[in-house]
Amino acid sequence: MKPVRFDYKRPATIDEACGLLAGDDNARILAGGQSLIPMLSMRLSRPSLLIDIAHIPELTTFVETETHIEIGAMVRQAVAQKSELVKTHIPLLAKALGHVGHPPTRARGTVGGSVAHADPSAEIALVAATLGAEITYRVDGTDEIFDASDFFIGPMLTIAPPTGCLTRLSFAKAPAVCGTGFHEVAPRKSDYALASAAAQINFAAGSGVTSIHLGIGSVGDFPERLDVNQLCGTPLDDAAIADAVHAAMQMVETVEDLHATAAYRKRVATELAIRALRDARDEISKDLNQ
Amino acid sequence: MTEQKYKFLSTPRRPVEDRRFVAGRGKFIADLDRPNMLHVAPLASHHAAAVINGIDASAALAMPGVVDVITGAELAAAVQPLMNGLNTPNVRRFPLAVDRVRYAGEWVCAVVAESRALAEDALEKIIVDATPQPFILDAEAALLETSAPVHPEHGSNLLLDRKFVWGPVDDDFDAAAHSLSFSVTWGRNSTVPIETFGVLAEWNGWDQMLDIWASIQMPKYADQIARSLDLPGNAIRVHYDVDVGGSYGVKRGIKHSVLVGYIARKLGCPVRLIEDRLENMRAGDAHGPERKFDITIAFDQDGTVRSMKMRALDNAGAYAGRAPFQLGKPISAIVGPYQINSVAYHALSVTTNKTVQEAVRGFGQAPTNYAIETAMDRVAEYLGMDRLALRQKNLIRKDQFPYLIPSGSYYDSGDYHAVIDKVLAAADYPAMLAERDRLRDAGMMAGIGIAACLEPSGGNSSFEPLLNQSNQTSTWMESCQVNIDALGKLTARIHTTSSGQGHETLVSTVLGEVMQIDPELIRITRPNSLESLPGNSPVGSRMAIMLGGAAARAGEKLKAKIMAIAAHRLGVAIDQLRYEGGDVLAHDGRRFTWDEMVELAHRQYHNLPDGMDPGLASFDIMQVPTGDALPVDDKVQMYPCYSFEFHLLLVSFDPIIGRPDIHSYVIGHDCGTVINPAIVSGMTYGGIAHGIGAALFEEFAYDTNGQLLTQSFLDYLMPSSHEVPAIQIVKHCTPSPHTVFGQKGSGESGYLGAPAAVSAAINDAVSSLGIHFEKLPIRMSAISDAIAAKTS
Amino acid sequence: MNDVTLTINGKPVSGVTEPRVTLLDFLRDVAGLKGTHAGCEHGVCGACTVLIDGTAVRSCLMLAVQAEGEDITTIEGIGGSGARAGELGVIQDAFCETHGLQCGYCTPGMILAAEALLSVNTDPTEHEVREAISGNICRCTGYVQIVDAILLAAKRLGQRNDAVPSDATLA
Amino acid sequence: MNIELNGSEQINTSPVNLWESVIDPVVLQRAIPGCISMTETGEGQYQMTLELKVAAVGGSFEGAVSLSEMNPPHSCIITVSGSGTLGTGGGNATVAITEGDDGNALISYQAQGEVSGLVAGVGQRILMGVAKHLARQFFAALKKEFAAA
Repeated sequence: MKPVRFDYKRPATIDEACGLLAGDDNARILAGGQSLIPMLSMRLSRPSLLIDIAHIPELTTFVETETHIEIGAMVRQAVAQKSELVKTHIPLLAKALGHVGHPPTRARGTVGGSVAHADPSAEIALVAATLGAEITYRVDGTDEIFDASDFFIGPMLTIAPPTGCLTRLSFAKAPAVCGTGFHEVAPRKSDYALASAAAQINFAAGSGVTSIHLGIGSVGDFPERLDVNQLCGTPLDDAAIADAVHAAMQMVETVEDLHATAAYRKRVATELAIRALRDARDEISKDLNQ
Repeated sequence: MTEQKYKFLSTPRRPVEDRRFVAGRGKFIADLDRPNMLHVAPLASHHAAAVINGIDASAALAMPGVVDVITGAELAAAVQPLMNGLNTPNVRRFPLAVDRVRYAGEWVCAVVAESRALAEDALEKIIVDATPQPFILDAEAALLETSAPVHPEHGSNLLLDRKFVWGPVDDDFDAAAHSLSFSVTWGRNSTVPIETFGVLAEWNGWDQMLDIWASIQMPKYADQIARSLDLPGNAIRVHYDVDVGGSYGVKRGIKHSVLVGYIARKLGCPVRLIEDRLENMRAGDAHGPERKFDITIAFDQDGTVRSMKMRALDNAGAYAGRAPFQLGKPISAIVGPYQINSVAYHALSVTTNKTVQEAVRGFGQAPTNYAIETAMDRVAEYLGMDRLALRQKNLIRKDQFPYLIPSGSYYDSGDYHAVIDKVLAAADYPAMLAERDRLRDAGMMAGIGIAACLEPSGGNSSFEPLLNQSNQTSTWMESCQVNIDALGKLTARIHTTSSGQGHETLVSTVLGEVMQIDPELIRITRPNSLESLPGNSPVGSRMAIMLGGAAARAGEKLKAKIMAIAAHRLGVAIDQLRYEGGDVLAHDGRRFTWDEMVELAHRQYHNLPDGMDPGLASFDIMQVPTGDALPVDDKVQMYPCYSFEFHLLLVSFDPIIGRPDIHSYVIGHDCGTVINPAIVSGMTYGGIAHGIGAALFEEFAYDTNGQLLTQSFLDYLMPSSHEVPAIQIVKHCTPSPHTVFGQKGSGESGYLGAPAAVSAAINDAVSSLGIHFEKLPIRMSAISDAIAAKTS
Repeated sequence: MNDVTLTINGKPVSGVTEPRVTLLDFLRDVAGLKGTHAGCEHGVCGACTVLIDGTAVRSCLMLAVQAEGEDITTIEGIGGSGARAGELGVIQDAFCETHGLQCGYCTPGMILAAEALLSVNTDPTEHEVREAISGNICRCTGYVQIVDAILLAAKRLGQRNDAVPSDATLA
Repeated sequence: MNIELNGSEQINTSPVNLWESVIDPVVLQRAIPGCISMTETGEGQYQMTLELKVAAVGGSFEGAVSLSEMNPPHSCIITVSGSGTLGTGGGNATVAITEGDDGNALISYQAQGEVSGLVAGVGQRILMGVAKHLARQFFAALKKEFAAA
């Protein structure tokens, strides 16, 4: 299990990385490598050039703006997991990060790499899609921004430009009062999930629930956002949540493999989505009661 | 609970091997480099079955760093086929496919190159012209006359078809008030050590010697390599001082070794093949049993089980090997720990286009225990009787030992009821039941699993002559050599590799006990096969009994010599002497010290008794206790010792998610006298972890095209620290009357009952819905789907 | 071929390697440190675990060229070496004490995972220990005696902390 | 692993034009994802070389394509078989071309294939999704042929 031969470059800037990418149509970006390197070892992936972006300083930073938190593509998952900015302003991502792989892979795996790799069960991709995070790619010296909600189109497939380099993810700051829920199910704790669900309910004093974000992952070819906004303005009781999720799940197509039937994935995704929404609701209730 | 009659045995002692392993200083096969060593990578067949029309390796051979490409045709012309256990001469097997491939992943040819990476580069350049053929994956289908034989020359897919009737089965069925039938299937899994198999061979033409280092746990390994390579036995030198990174039965590697041995001879270079994980999974030929059981069981209204009919159909994979014998070992405990008067057993093994089986922990006993324990649960369910009470009623009682079972083996000793009582007390069984009910009230599915079973140990491989009459094996000896050097220190030699069993600790502890010397001061070496006495490697839970036995007996022989020297020196009769901590004391208070004795034996021949050889060395080649005879009338004493284990666990799961969570796990374990408590406990914990894997996660699953779907650890799921709970072991000791210290085997403990127990717990949890899970592993998806089907 | 210079167990190591060579293979074949083991080579089993700046990572999921300039600890860097060979670190000693191993193949990775945990959490719960080693598959032990070993090591390190604070993380 | 793909696509050209294109190796080479050569070896027989790349996954593939049961311009069966670094694959597709109300061609296909070797053993989780993606790419390229015209 040894990779094919390839070249390796360590650019110092994003534009240098993009230049290398444009110069070889069989080049690939290497971020944390926790998904790519096993594929190299199995020779499923056969690049001619790997561009290691780990040493581009601006890719490893967090930027806080008034409305958003921007996470550099090379920020390690373990770093993001410990980040106070993430805990405070992207609580859903903070919850999800604990489910990504296990400690040694989180130490090397990156937030951007996970999104670019677009595994159907990736937790970070699910949160990004659920919250409609902005995904920025540098292409030909300019930034192109994609909405994570429609960025993923298949297993390991995205609409990212082939010569682009993912530079950062931008998440809108969660409001002061909001609730989140994240659930996933896997045979073993660190396996690819068989179903996962993420939910965030935003709340504003005076106007109540302002928006509800719900997404499911691992059950189809990519993470999918579910529309349950009809729940805004309702008391969010268990029955209403269940009805809304069941309705939203109706059109979802799920896949089958050795580990789970398509019916299982659908049933469990539905249940996890309900639980995630309930968790989010209960968090708000708790906040409001404090 | 062991009696404190030993100084070193049964006391907490650090295993001596651990020091080098915690420092990363083990000597594993991949750690060995030889100058100018070449590397081998095999090419895997994509097809489940195909005829090979031709292999074009020219592009591969033209690559820099590529030394050779070996094909099956070349190899078959130069080596003998690998040995079969049964008389199936037309099921021929070579390390590389010859003319046709019989499973996806089978090695078609092998590249030899200056590095493993270069060899893999070259594999991609080899063009195999192959015509796909019909293939068969299911064992029942393979039995049909219309099915395509995996080996056309053999004429059918049948490797073994033996019917045994032990006792008055028909009469017992007639007399019984009830009978019921069911089927269960043990999914194809294996022990999957974290170290893959590896072998390094080096030929020295001047010495005419093939040196082999390998990651093996294999009886008669050197003999088989020599036979296949047509070399004299003493031209093969297998180095036993290789640490093996886990085996639990599967590290056999004959095919790898014959291939590498052939290449090493052909090229005159050291050659190494270390399987990568993909090769290990699909073509390491180390899959375990895949077995369907059809059981009919006869019983009375009061729960007395009278008789059992068992049909066991095993899917051996593409070649025969020793796999069919895994249907033979369970004959030694075919009634489990129960008083079942008669048994009919139909053992069937077939070839299919799947990866080849190898010996796996328990050698077929764990699947059989799963079938028997499922039967006990089904009977209890049928009668509306408590599962525990049913077992307690049928268990062999303490006063019945030695107990002769219908298939001809005597169980040596045991107190099954006492072990169960201890477990129930330790687990607080009533509280466990209450917790199950509480979980159920809270909306969870919850169940308690129990399993009682035996670990036959230390045996003679009598399943070989039983299933193959041309095989006349009636010994599986083990041996040990001991020497006291001229400075008075003791060194013992053992003649096998180790894969975590702690043989060095075993032998030093036993010898320390016998010689009354601190085991820390005893050195154990593992020489090569040419410097070794006969042995059969650590299989079948035999080393405590056989290697421990041989070491003890070698020590006793040394002591006898010491006593004779002392008697001569002190001028008193031996019975007037007492051995004490290495010194010999006469009844009159005179002391002949260890140092004096060493000096005398090594330097003062004139002071030795007449005719006595100088030096202080001994050896012992030990015969299997009780294993003296060949089978008669389809019956045989197969194992001298029977360890007992009783599992009790509580499981719960969410009815929608279906992911089993093991709350508490208690096992009662009686393996007689324990030599090293930490080693025995470790084996048991590890066996339970294996069993949890077999019950819930692990399977070599194939798609309908014969492709192995679980080639990586992303799909072949082994329990992590999250899936194995804290486990409580409740110890009991019923010594065996047949062994030197009363010890029995423990290397397979835990694994033999855990799959049955975990399955039982899940089935208990869903029993109110009328669901029976009849195949292992029971995946969470299957649990949830079954519940949904019943409740929607 | 690329030049790689990194620090292994406190000593600078340089080597020439193809970019395709993993850190695992570099450590074993170029640096000659055989205590880091290949188990699955695809990042699941944890046998190849090493520390980078004290954090557990999988050396099969890194290329050697990526490790340029990094500070790596392998099992050979734990416990005594050279003239001090044979001296066990606290965690190693605890593994021997509870027999938290059998075949010894996963053991170096397991000990390094424990090392990484105890360097940041001196008093872990059993659950935290299980989480820390959840990426390290052991087929021999069922983990029970491994968990015991790490909890024992934590206790002993705590005691050492009280006595000789500066020496506490040497393990 | 078995793969089944069914679907239909509308192409902005006449059925006859479309038919000519799908049996034209030059067009096929442009439309088949990763196809770097397509040579005719006989009537309706082609030798094909692919350098397949789907996201991080890539591999080379040498295969034979044959067209049979030709019923121009209505239907045919396309059979593919071959192997490469990722494994061995094969299958066939029944392709039917009909005329829509607007005079444009409607192509429908029913394909089944099987994949063996490495990807079958380690890639089952994503194989079906990737196959769908490749089919989408093929038809997108085919449509582009006629959009440009």
